[in-house]
Amino acid sequence: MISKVVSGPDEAVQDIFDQATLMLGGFGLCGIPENCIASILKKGTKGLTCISNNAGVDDFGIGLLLKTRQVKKMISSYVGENAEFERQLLSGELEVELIPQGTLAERVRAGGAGIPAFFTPAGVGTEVAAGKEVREFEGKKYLLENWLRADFSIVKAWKGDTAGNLVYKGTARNFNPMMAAAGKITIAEVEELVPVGELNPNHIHTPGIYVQRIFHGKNYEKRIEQRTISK
Amino acid sequence: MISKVVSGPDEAVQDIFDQATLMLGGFGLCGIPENCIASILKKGTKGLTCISNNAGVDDFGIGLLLKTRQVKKMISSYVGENAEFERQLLSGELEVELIPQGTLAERVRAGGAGIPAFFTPAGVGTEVAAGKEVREFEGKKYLLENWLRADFSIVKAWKGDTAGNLVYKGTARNFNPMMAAAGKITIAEVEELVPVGELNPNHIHTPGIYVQRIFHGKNYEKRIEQRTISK
Amino acid sequence: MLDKTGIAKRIAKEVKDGMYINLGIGIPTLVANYIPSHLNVVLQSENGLLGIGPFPKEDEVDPDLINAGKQTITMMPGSALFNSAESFAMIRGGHVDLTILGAMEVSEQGDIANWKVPGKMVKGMGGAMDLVASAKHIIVAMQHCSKEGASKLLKSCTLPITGIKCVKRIVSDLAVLDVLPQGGFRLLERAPGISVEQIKNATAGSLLIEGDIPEMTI
Amino acid sequence: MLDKTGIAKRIAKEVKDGMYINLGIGIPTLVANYIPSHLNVVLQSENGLLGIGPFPKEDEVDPDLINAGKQTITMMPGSALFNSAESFAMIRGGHVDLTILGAMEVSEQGDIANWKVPGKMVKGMGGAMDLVASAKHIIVAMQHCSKEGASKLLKSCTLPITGIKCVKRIVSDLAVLDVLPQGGFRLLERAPGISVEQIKNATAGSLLIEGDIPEMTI
Repeated sequence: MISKVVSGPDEAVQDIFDQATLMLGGFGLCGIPENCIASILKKGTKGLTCISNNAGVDDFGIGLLLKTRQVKKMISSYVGENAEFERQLLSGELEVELIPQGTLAERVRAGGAGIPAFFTPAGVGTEVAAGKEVREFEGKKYLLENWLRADFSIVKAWKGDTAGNLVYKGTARNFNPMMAAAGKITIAEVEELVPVGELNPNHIHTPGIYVQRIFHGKNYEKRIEQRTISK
Repeated sequence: MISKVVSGPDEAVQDIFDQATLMLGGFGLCGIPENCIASILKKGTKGLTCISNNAGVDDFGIGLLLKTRQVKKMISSYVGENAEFERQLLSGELEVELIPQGTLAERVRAGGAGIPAFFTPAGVGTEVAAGKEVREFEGKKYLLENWLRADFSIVKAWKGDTAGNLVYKGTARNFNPMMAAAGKITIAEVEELVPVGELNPNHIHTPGIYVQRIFHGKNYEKRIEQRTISK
Repeated sequence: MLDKTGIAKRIAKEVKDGMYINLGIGIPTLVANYIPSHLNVVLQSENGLLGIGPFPKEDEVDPDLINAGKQTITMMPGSALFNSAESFAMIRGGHVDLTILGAMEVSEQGDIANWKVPGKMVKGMGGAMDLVASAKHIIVAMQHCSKEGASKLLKSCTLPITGIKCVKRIVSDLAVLDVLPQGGFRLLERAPGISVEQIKNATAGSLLIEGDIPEMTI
Repeated sequence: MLDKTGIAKRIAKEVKDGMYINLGIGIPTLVANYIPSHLNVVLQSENGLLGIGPFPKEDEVDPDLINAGKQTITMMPGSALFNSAESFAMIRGGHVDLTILGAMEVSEQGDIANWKVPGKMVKGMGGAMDLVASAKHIIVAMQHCSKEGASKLLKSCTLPITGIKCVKRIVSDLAVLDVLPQGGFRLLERAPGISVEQIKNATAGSLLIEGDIPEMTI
């Protein structure tokens, strides 16, 4: 199979342009593409629309890109834990679109799966329903929601092979697989990059067809937001 | 976790009633629930609506239930390779609804995922579109398709644990995972039944939440339709 | 009057063997501590896990294993991991038996408000709208009144709502109540030391009181 | 005039390095045999596999590993297995680069008919409608005319169609043609020994012939 390996995050993100729409995998700080975020920060790309369940914290994750004002708009389900985010939002510097988490996951999944719209019950009767078609099926009301797609999807996996097949670990999987499928260009950073044939075909979470570039990521901090311990 | 283990296929299918809608996993004869089909045959349940990608062959798979006239209606994407099927269809004894394979897979997935309808391009402009809403998104036409759900879903997996978690093998996965999620009652037959904790949580294809009954299947014939060999 | 632990303990009595349960942040999370150990239940974390275990010991902490509140966790034997689309497929598809979550207001129609206070920073609804729109059975853990003494069980919600006609049962610091299919709260149990009169005064929505209302046992 | 092998060989020249390809049953399946070995391509099987390998040796046969034609197969290194919903998500989402399939008729608008003949037993469309409605690039392998000599490249299809405006290129036993965006067939290459006149006579739909039409090389 053709090799999709690039040298590292700088090469992987080199053609991300100003005003691009990006999807970034992760839930909180778990399973986020740390290496690519650092390279986008260094590159200084501006006016980004970021689709990501959360917006990081002040000094980590997408929060780093917020601090440098590289993000024009966030599309997320929950954006707490970020003071700079709050400041930019209140001052009108940053646009935010809040989407129910399941609807966000499904809209991204629909984007990758070629389904332009689907009905979901989440948000019926709430402000989320504003302007959306409502239809009843079997006595229950549903909203019509559209797919989400991106110029670039940036995902983080545990293991990957040179053909782009990916395996995630624990709950670091979260939004990564759907986002991998919904990007025009999908970039995967992995903790361990192996030759084709080393991953069990039955264990693969993201088939390589969805991935255009892959590299071995380095120096993962994997910061923990809520370190909770039992005695 | 609660044990979902039943003694075998007879117990698993005992409450399948006449006129029930069943989903049966498998593609061709690959990954079909052989044990449960045998028990339904023995039990003699009548008037079944079977949702399955194919209809088996004359003397194997769903073909066995067709021969005994237990099936009222087939909902499938491809029903060749079955002479008795053809006879019943032409004589009007059997109803058949043909659905594009991807639409079938997605309708079943939607049934399990609580999505009552979605748009897909398959079948636009063809007889499949008859009576269906057509809508244009970004310059392309799509059909609105509804979810499919079943009274009972019957799936076949390679390994399963007592909590109902399932792992499939090879291309025997096919429709099984979506069907497992779309049944009011889901019955899983597995080649190897293990205690909880033995399956790697990261390798599970069907989480146990979808499965109500599981048993260790026996004497799998795994008949091959097209045995092709390279020299 | 029940404290948070009391509310959690009372809700734990609603749990039945074999249930798959989604617990919201706050009091609902505490419920896990009081589920009788002879019951086999599976806790779902909407970020992609069935089978939440106890918090890890210091040397078990894994940054790749967190719950929806972003806390480090462990997995029970028999757990399954999956992606966020699958997780909400489970929720939306009605596979989760019980959802327990907090609320700022509940209306007598079963509407719930728990995600947004106008004028305050909006953090987002996370998975709450999906959960309330989809769950087969929703129990709300809440304070009956605000700190100023205003009822939070209302004729209709004053805050932006999270979902309509979804709450089935409420366990507050004062009482256990059901939301009736035709609308209205039905009083089922009093908190220890709380009178029916006190509950009446604390409930702005219509309240159905039939026969003797027992004091709850925890 | 090309035989089936010839058509397959000519189509194999359309394959580019790195492509993900879905091959239909019949002539399209033969194409796999003629893809130059220096090209890295991945073959998709819509029943749930990326990376179809050669047919198995006698002792490698695995009934749990078949292609969409229900033939026993093997997997290439780097393969991935998935379910049918994921497989058609790939197809519908435009991730498969090239789809090669057979046809009974193609219209000058690019409509294709290949699943049903009225009066004959209807076996079903399988994945064909999904493939033709979704594929980025579709090449059709077909006979230019019926056994009776009637053209199968028509103004409009007479058989029930599988999909509309989807065919981009046709490789027949007589010629290579493109379907023009505005409608009509454009002749690109002649089969060895076939004249432009013969192709004209065999094509009922409107045919654009510009300049010299080269004979194809295989």
